[in-house]
Amino acid sequence: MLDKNGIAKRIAKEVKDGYYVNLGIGIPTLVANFVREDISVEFQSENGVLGMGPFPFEGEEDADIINAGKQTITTLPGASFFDSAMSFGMIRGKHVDLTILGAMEVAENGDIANWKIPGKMVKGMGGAMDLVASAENIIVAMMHTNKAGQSKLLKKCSLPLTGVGCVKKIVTNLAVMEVTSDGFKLLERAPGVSVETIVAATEGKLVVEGEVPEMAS
Amino acid sequence: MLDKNGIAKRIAKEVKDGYYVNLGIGIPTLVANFVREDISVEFQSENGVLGMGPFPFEGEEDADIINAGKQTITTLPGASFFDSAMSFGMIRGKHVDLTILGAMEVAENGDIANWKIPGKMVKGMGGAMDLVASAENIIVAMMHTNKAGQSKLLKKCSLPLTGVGCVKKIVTNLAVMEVTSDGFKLLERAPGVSVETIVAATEGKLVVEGEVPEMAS
Amino acid sequence: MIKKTVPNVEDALKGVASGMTFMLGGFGLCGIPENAIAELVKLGIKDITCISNNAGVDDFGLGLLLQQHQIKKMISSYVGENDEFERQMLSGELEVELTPQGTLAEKCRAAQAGFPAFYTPAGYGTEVAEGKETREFDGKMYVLEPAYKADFSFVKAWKGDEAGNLIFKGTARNFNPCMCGAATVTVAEVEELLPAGSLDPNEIHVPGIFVQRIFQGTHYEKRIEQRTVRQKA
Amino acid sequence: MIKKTVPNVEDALKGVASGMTFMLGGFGLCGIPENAIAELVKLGIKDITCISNNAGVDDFGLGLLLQQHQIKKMISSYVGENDEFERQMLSGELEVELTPQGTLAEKCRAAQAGFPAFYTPAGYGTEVAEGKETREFDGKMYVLEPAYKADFSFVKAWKGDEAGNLIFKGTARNFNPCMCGAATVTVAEVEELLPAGSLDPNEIHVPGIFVQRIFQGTHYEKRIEQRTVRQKA
Repeated sequence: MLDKNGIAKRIAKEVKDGYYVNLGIGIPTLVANFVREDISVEFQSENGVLGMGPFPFEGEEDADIINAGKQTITTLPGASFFDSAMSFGMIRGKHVDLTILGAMEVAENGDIANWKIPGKMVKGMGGAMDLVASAENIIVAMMHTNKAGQSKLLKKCSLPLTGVGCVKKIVTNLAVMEVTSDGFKLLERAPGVSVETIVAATEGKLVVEGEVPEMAS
Repeated sequence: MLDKNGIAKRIAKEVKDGYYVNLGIGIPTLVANFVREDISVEFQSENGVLGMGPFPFEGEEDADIINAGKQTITTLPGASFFDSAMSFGMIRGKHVDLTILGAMEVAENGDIANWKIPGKMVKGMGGAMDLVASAENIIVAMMHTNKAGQSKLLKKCSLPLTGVGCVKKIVTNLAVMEVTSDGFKLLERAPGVSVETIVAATEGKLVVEGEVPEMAS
Repeated sequence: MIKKTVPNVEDALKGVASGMTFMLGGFGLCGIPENAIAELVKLGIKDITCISNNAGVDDFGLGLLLQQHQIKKMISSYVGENDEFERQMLSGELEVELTPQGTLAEKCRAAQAGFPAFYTPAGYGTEVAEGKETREFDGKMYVLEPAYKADFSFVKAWKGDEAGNLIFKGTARNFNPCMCGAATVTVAEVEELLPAGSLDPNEIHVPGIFVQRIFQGTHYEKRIEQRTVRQKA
Repeated sequence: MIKKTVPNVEDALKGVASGMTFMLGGFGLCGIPENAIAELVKLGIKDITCISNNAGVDDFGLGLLLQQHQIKKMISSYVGENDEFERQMLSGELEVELTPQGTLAEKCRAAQAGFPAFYTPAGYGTEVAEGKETREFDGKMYVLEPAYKADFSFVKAWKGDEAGNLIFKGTARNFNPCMCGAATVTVAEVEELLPAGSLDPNEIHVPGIFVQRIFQGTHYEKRIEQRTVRQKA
């Protein structure tokens, strides 16, 4: 079974040379720590920066330089700042190659819900609706089940949607899955996790074909 | 009767303190020379400059700094450069207060034609269609008649239109007119020009009410 | 040069009144018009509609206006950092319209640039698109979103000049440029107000034509919401 | 940092072919991609569709491609400085689509920013709107204009860096920024190509994400169309 860093580490393998990547808040933010150092990647944050670097050293924080999670950041050589309209032009115009974000629920047809629990929690969608409606390549990073132990991989989302039929891949603490026209296709098992465990934790249709390999470490 | 400079000088009186003004090619360009010096005005050129100044001194021309007529220009303190999308955002968004342009024909309902003579001349509309479709305040600077002596102030334009019902005022070598729902309303006569001369030179409906004053010099 | 300077925040906000709609720049607390917000609190006007990506925190930014119950309606993309906001929303005291962030930015830009509405894929198939016109282009579905209409835009820049030209710093730029010229009156407050001619015309982010009033701001707190650092190796 | 530099114009134009659609920056001869145009002439590809505000003059800019009869169709707003152009157009050798200048700019920006189409008031009631969808918003009529689709964008900047970031000078900016990222491949040529980190991130006009290839241009002629001066007093 993977912890949050393990999920981030596995997703980092999906980041290819030359990719512009938008990372959501939470587990996705950790992905930056695990990207291979021999490839060139630039991180975009929708509040208006391309070429984000690591967090600043203590005392070097600048209130005017933050990421979409409102965290202080630094920039790398080649970075640029721009306004919100241009930032979402990058996203809507498909110039960002990969979007990694968290979810409350994902449905077997690729629907995603991650912004609202009616009557309980309404933080807003932020940039997520623009990202999922535009990106060709969307990976969800999340726990396979919620705190109550219920599957987050469903036949149909029960919460208000963020986007329809858009998720391409899901990496959870238990497995790596691809969204296909037949449902969630199991690609890899997390270390020490059996196919049976994954089947039991998945409410939506899970396609298991042949021998499912354990994730390479 | 006014010459080109006379037309420009009369139009300059329509330029008020605090106006952003777009000047077309030809007579409109001359207007800048006659604007009162005690008021603040900025000239916008749709190729991407606000705060245009006079032409440069010999030897100080810069190929990268031109106006929409492709003439070398200078800029004044407070000037800015921007791209074409933003430039037409200024125009379409009604941030430019006054547009002054030339015309081949103006109709009594405010239609204007100035970009094409079928089979003979097709230079293109440039920014004129955007300007006339957007501006609240459009003044046409032109000769009252064409080279063949025919009226350019018509019941209906014969040439392909640049915009519909958009012209507010017309200053010609003979007169100043306002476009009203009743037709061209004669406001002023050029020095030494009789109402009869203006009537004879105007094909469209000309409204003459009471004593029409001669233009103040 | 058309001069846009006003001596202070009081003059800059002349004409604001209860019931109006305001745009306010900033992302989180980054790049917010601190002086204008403080003055709105002081003026005590009510029933405001605010178009702003976020709603501040409990005791800063738009949170100050929420505390005083001056806001009738918030139009935002993300409001998750504010307990008082959540309380007012859940109790029905506060009307909230949540809008995708890119849509929010473009609805401002559309107002600035004279576009009545635009088609965006964001929100298609979600409750955000309910009751809105949708349309297919090249096999993909889009939602028609109208431009915003607002009475005042309050923006904050790093440097500005007498002509109203603005330059922003870092990610404090965010929504501020899109909101300039998107309301009837745009009020810019700046950290440094300079004479015309001080800024390079090539480096200006927002030309002064989009700004009606500009003033030298004071006492910027520039609070950091999530101070995040790494250790020196 | 994702490196976009290519060693020369030959590498920069790899993949261009007859029958393609190109966007070319510039207003008149100001800010045109001189190196890319010269290479297109050398390559001798035919049946090109060019989206460019103007068509150059007889012996410079796009006029060079017209001379060689390489252009099948021009999409422009103003073409009044070119006799060969007029001859080819009137004889029917050249297809011409005239588009209002602001519409042309926005059709590029729409392609860049992922908008399928937009409503503009420009051209309503004229032959430009013939056959196009029109619509009323708030009592005013608008024309629906689709985004352009192009294979390559050729732009010219003043300074650029390895990451593809661009800065323009003066009115040589014009259509260049709108065309970046508006075609499948954007090729930028620059007067000065610098290492990443040389440009202030605040001052960049076009972020490198919109540019696929960048190269150091050579032998810029920067011809002036209307040299206009005043006399010293």
